[in-house]
Amino acid sequence: SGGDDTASGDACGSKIAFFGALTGSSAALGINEHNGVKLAVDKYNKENADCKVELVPLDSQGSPDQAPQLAQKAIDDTKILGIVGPAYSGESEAAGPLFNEAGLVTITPSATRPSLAEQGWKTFFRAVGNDFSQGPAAGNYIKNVLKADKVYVIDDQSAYGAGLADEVKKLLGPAVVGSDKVQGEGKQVEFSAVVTKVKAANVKAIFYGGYYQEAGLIRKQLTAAGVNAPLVAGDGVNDVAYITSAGAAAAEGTILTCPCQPATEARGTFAQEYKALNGTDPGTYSDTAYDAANILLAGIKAGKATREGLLEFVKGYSGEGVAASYKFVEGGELDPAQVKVWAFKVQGGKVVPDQEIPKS
Amino acid sequence: MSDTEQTPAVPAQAGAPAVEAVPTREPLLEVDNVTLRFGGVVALNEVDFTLYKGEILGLIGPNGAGKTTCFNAMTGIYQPSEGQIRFRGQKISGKKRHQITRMGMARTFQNIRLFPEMTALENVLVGADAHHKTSVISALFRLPRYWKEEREGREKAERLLEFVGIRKRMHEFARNLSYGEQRRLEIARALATDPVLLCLDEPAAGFNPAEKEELLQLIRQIRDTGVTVLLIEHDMRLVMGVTDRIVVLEFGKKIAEGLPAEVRDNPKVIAAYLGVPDDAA
Amino acid sequence: MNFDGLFSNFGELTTTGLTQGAIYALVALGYTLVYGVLRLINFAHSEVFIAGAFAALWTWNGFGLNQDSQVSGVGTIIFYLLAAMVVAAVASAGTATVIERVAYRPLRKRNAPPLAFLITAIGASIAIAEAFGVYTDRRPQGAPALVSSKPLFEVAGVPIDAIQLLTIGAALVMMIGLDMFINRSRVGRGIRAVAQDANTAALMGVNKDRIIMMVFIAGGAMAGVAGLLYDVRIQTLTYSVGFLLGLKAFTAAVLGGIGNLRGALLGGLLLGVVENYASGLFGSEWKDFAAFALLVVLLMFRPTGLLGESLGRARA
Amino acid sequence: MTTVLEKVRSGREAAGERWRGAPRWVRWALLAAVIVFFYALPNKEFYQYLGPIPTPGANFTQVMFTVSIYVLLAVGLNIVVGFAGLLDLGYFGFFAVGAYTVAVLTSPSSDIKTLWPWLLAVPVAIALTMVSGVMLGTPTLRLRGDYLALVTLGFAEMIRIGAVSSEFLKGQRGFNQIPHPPGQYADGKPVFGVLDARPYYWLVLTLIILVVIGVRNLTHSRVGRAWISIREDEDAAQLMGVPTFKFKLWAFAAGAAIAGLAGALFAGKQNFVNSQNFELLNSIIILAAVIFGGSGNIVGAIVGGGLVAYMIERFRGIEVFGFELYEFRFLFFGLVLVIMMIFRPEGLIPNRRRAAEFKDRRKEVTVGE
Amino acid sequence: MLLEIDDVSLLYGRIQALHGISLTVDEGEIVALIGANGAGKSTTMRAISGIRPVATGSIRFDGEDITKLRADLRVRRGLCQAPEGRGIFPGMTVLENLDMGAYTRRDRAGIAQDLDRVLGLFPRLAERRKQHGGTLSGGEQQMLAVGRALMSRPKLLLLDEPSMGLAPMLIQQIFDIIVEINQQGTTVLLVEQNAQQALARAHRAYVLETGRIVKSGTGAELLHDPAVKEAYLGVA
Ligand SMILES: Nc1ncnc2c1ncn2[C@@H]1O[C@H](COP(=O)(O)OP(=O)(O)OP(=O)(O)O)[C@@H](O)[C@H]1O
Ligand SMILES: Nc1ncnc2c1ncn2[C@@H]1O[C@H](COP(=O)(O)OP(=O)(O)OP(=O)(O)O)[C@@H](O)[C@H]1O
Ligand SMILES: CC(C)C[C@H](N)C(=O)O
Ligand SMILES: [Mg+2]
Ligand SMILES: [Mg+2]
Repeated sequence: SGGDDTASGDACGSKIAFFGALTGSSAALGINEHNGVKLAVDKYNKENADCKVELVPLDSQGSPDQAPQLAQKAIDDTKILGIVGPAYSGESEAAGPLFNEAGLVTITPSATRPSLAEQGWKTFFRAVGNDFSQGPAAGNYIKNVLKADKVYVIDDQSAYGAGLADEVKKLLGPAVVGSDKVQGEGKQVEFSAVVTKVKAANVKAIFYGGYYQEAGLIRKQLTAAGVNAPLVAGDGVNDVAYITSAGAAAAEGTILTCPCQPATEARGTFAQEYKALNGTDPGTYSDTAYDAANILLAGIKAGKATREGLLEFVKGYSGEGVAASYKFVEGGELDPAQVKVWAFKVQGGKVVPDQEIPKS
Repeated sequence: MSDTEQTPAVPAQAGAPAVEAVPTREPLLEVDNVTLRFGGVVALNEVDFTLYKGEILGLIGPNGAGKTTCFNAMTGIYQPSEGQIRFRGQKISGKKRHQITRMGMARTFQNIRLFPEMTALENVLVGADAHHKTSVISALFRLPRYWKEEREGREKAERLLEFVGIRKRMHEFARNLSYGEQRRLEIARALATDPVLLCLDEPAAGFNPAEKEELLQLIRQIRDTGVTVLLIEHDMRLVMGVTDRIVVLEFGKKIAEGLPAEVRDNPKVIAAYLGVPDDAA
Repeated sequence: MNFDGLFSNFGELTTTGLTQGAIYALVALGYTLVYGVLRLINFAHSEVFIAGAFAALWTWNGFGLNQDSQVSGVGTIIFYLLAAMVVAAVASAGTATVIERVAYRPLRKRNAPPLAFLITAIGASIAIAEAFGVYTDRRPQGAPALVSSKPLFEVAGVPIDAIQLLTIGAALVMMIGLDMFINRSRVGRGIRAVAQDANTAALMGVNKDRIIMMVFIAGGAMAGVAGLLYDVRIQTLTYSVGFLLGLKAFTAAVLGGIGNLRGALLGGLLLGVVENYASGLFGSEWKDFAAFALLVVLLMFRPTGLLGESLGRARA
Repeated sequence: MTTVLEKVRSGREAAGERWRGAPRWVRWALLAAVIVFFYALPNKEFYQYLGPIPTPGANFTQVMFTVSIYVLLAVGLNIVVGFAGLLDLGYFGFFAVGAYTVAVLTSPSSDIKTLWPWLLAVPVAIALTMVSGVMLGTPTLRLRGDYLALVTLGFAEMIRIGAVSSEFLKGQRGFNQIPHPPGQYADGKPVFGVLDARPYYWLVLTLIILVVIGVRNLTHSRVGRAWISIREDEDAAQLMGVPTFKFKLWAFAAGAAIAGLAGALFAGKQNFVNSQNFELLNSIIILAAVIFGGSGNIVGAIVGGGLVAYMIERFRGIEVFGFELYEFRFLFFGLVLVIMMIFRPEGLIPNRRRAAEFKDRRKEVTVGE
Repeated sequence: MLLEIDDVSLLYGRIQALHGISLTVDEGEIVALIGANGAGKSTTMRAISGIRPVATGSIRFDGEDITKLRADLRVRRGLCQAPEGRGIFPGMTVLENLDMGAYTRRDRAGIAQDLDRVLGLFPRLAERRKQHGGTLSGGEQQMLAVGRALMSRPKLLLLDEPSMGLAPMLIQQIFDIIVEINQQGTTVLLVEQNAQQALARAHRAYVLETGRIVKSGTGAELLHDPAVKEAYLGVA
């Protein structure tokens, strides 16, 4: 059958899915993205009232072991032509082979583990930079801005957290005086063993690779134990939910990075429209998710009514989004010229943009 | 009832009074200077006796004299602190309990210990399995050995249940049997392991005199099939009536050994154990 | 293996371990008591603990405290602590009693086989934990920093703070109290009698149901206090923490010799300390591994725990 | 209420009697019908007529696969807990060993890069789980009762933490691209692919039938009698010549092998194995399933395993008053366990021994209580 | 009447163990209950002390209907049993076991006095006072069970086969003790296989057969009853 490009009517009633955590311990980030996708689909359906596209939310709880089952569910539903997600690196690793085997195209707006693009999956596309850019940037910030010469690195052993922490360690070299691992996904809430070790190490900064809930609790327990060195963490912690988890006082001063620009900086009226639909300001990756969805929708609009057709469309896509200009290079990576990394800071109970970190 | 009538009638093979036969008979179990301590308590103190093939030996003594402990040492539940126990010429110590059973020693318990949720038949089958060799593999694939041994075991079990007189109850769960039936079942189960030596720990406890009489007959029959019997019992009528020889323990020490009549008239035994002669009560 | 990580932090690892162990010990007492009397691994005891921990937290919320509140003044702090302790102990004891009434007593009345108890215990545990999970949206709840973690003094170069003192002190006091209660008092003797032979105990005039209730109440109250101490120390509570903590506490009880109150304390402290040493030596992700490895190894050499069983049936 | 219960109970007992009393061919015919039913079940042409049975929130065929894996596990655990009376709270650990063995040997993410085909890895997985069963059993089977329970639980946790934290086992990241079982249709499409779950289910179902026949053979033999005697009174069993240690090890190894097989099947279907597949809760769910169904009874274990797994999945996709019931699934699961055990402490389909015992015991409550 | 049992039946599941038995025990008496294995003697004792519920009939003690009273409350009313199978608390020492006998008593001085008396009666127990009950020999446990029952100073003492497993000399002694405490004012209901001894000392006795009372009379009467002689005394 193949990609039947001509009969545009065929694509009507198709579905796209969002694959990511809507519940669970790192849901806040998934919800940011889902809301972005919702906005894209909403706008599309308003403009194409005669040929609507349905959005299927697939809640992975951010957990790799749920992912294959959920991917299977998406694959079973033949109406689903493309997927925004998987949002997290761990679930991407688990589900990627299935999507690849089924030929179902995925554009992740946020999964940043570099190796995802090196698996040879024909269906993998990434709409943001990866941790080869974020990790060194975070390391440089610690070295050059915070000027910390003794750093403790903690990670949550996840595909994302461990990978990011490794990049940071690589950059900081001997400045890393100790490291430890915790469990993510809300499995651990008591960190006294780590805290004891960090406290004894007497460091100038702490880097955490992982997601916001654990980061918050670690920060809180560090502060309670009298450790005041600042915490630096990546995009997985970059949400106000971190502040809720740590408590405002403990969270103050935390540095958060992201291989993305602040969502409020997005072009055009994105921020207003987003707020009008969802009632909240856009958060980390709301904009990239919106863009990723629009790429799929553009394909459907162009009459791609099959999975093969849409996959080909995405592969050859190039165009403007609200967060960046999109063009995918080898392995499905975003064109490196488009990648930006920003640092944010927790200030007065809010996450505020701090500065764009220059690429090294 | 007098034991002078009993004793000569008993030894089936030898045909001579037990005591005289001792040197010529084959020793089956040798308890050799066994001492067993529990912390400060000396439960067995240099106990020394021999059990010969084909006899019924009584083991008596006051409460806490160490009789049950002696059984436990023989069957591998306790290890003697000093001394040796030899069964059919081999040392017991270091042997696993099931190995001892397979060597031909079987026992019953002072407090009945059946498999309550198995039927009477199954209880006996477990005993019969002691000498079976059906492996997991042959059971899994029902190889010929499985069929052969299942049939064999079944026949043997029914025969033994018949022998102790509870064949009619064979499909009943052990725990539903009456006290007396349970004691019988214990004996059948022990016999199913094809013992050379059967050790009975107070088999008549809680029996009334009529039932004790039946038990006495049963023990004799068992002996007549060639099984040696070691019997712990406080009921003197039974002990005197059935045993060929008696060993008396007190405070873990052997204080007397001999023919029932001798033991009964031994002043030490009377002082330590019997008190006034039985019928004076 | 990071020997430096172990030796350079030896003091801190020890104090953290003891503190953690004290909480294990308090929870372990409940397991040990119930196990001793009913021969039942009361899986739901971890939820008894959780109930106390939430009760303490909500008490503070009731006083208008949240995780960002600053509390000062020794008197005020003591008041908050005591109030929460009473509420937590009552809530936990109440939860324990309800569990016994709803999940165990009906089975006892029907002479159910032991495995049935284990399954209702597991069922009750899952249901209660999930109820808390649903109620709290499965989100961690923050507690105010009531007791300061500033070092009060140093012992051999190791700083000791008020939380550590409070936790270890409370565990010791409660454990000694319970030990005296069980071994000296008449009710205590009744508890031990029911533990060993419930029918005969009834023949001696012991009211079995009342004794069982007492056991659940005593174990529950200890767990409630443990819950409060947990809040004070960790300042964060999630519905699901009971499971692992309960498992560790039960492990502690078994390490010490189940049914043995002093064993529970010893086992708890030992477990806490070993865990923390392992975290220094191998990394904290191996902490729980070390805890269970300790259990397996120890039971191989001492099949009835460090101090042996006591409340329960001696295996004669 | 009690009268209704009594009626249900006596009805069920009557059914049991009738089953035992029925002529052989009737029993065989019924059994065959049941088996055919279960082979037909995952076909949409069939299950769409089954009313509320298909799960609304998940692909029914996928659910049936999960259910079948649980049934297999329950059958295996039943040997250990139900027959030999060894309380094993860490049974899922063996499932993990099976799944990981397959993963390590076949997955491209594995460090050793052997990239074996699935089928070749299966016997190795089973052998390795048996070995790990023996390794766990050798030091611990000397422990009795609840100590054993805790040690097995601890051991399963150690396996899990090892999986989470060791580099070699890839932790939460796991192994992906585990190959499917072999086989092709005439047109070259693989039989076991991602698009159709039925072949996996049929495979497991067939294996369940074989395993059940094997387990039945074992329990009706010297081996099974040894297991039960150990359960009833271990000391007495030893003194009756039962090498208890050896048979306990066999029980452990047999149970482990079945779990290993289940793990290997799971890995082949799921293509992905990570440390989260082996949460402790799973061990507990399986144990609950066995006891809930009726420990010591193969049919009971099958029914228990099936119902428990199905029950949990059934909650998916149902909304009541705007609440997604799936969110409450474990809450309900817990409550159901409590309630069921109170009303049927001996399990849904108890074994003959337990049933008889319980019938007797039920009325013997103590005075005044 | 201290104890009055009226038409009591009792079931073990499907098995009916007692079929409407009636018996009485007067203040100050020794009453013996004899019968074959499985006749229902122990079952009767269990019904009286309340560890098994009766199906029909009533039990009155000291003027009060106790049919539905909890077992432990019966002990408080002055009814104590040394159970069949001894029921020793295995993990408690001999002394603690004896203390349990006095669980419902509060008079410290009296308890201490009774303890001395029991240890005097059974010197073997005095020797083993710190040993755990579970490690005693069968006979020693039996002494402990009887001693423990004595510690509660009951109005009515129920003894289920107190001589089981005892050495001949001690059997003698046990019966002497029973007579002695009876003379000091304790009423005794006694189950025995050792019917000869029991009947010789009992004021009155009942014969139980398959859950029914088939005979009753004074001890001496039954001792010389030919049928009883044949069935239970083993004298042809
Ligand atoms: N585990 C133990 N620890 C301490 N003492 C023990 C232990 N087992 C037995 N004893 C003591 O050893 C002695 C011998 O006990 P044993 O059971 O062998 O006596 P017995 O001769 O069988 O007496 P009975 O006729 O009363 O059954 C007793 O005094 C008992 O208290
Ligand atoms: N727990 C029980 N379950 C089922 N049946 C029982 C139980 N206990 C006793 N029985 C049955 O009840 C009947 C009476 O038993 P009981 O123990 O009262 O007899 P007994 O007169 O004390 O005999 P013994 O002299 O053996 O002690 C017997 O048939 C026995 O099989
Ligand atoms: C949503 C994001 C924080 C996800 C994260 N970058 C990951 O790779 O898993
Ligand atoms: Mg003895
Ligand atoms: Mg009796």
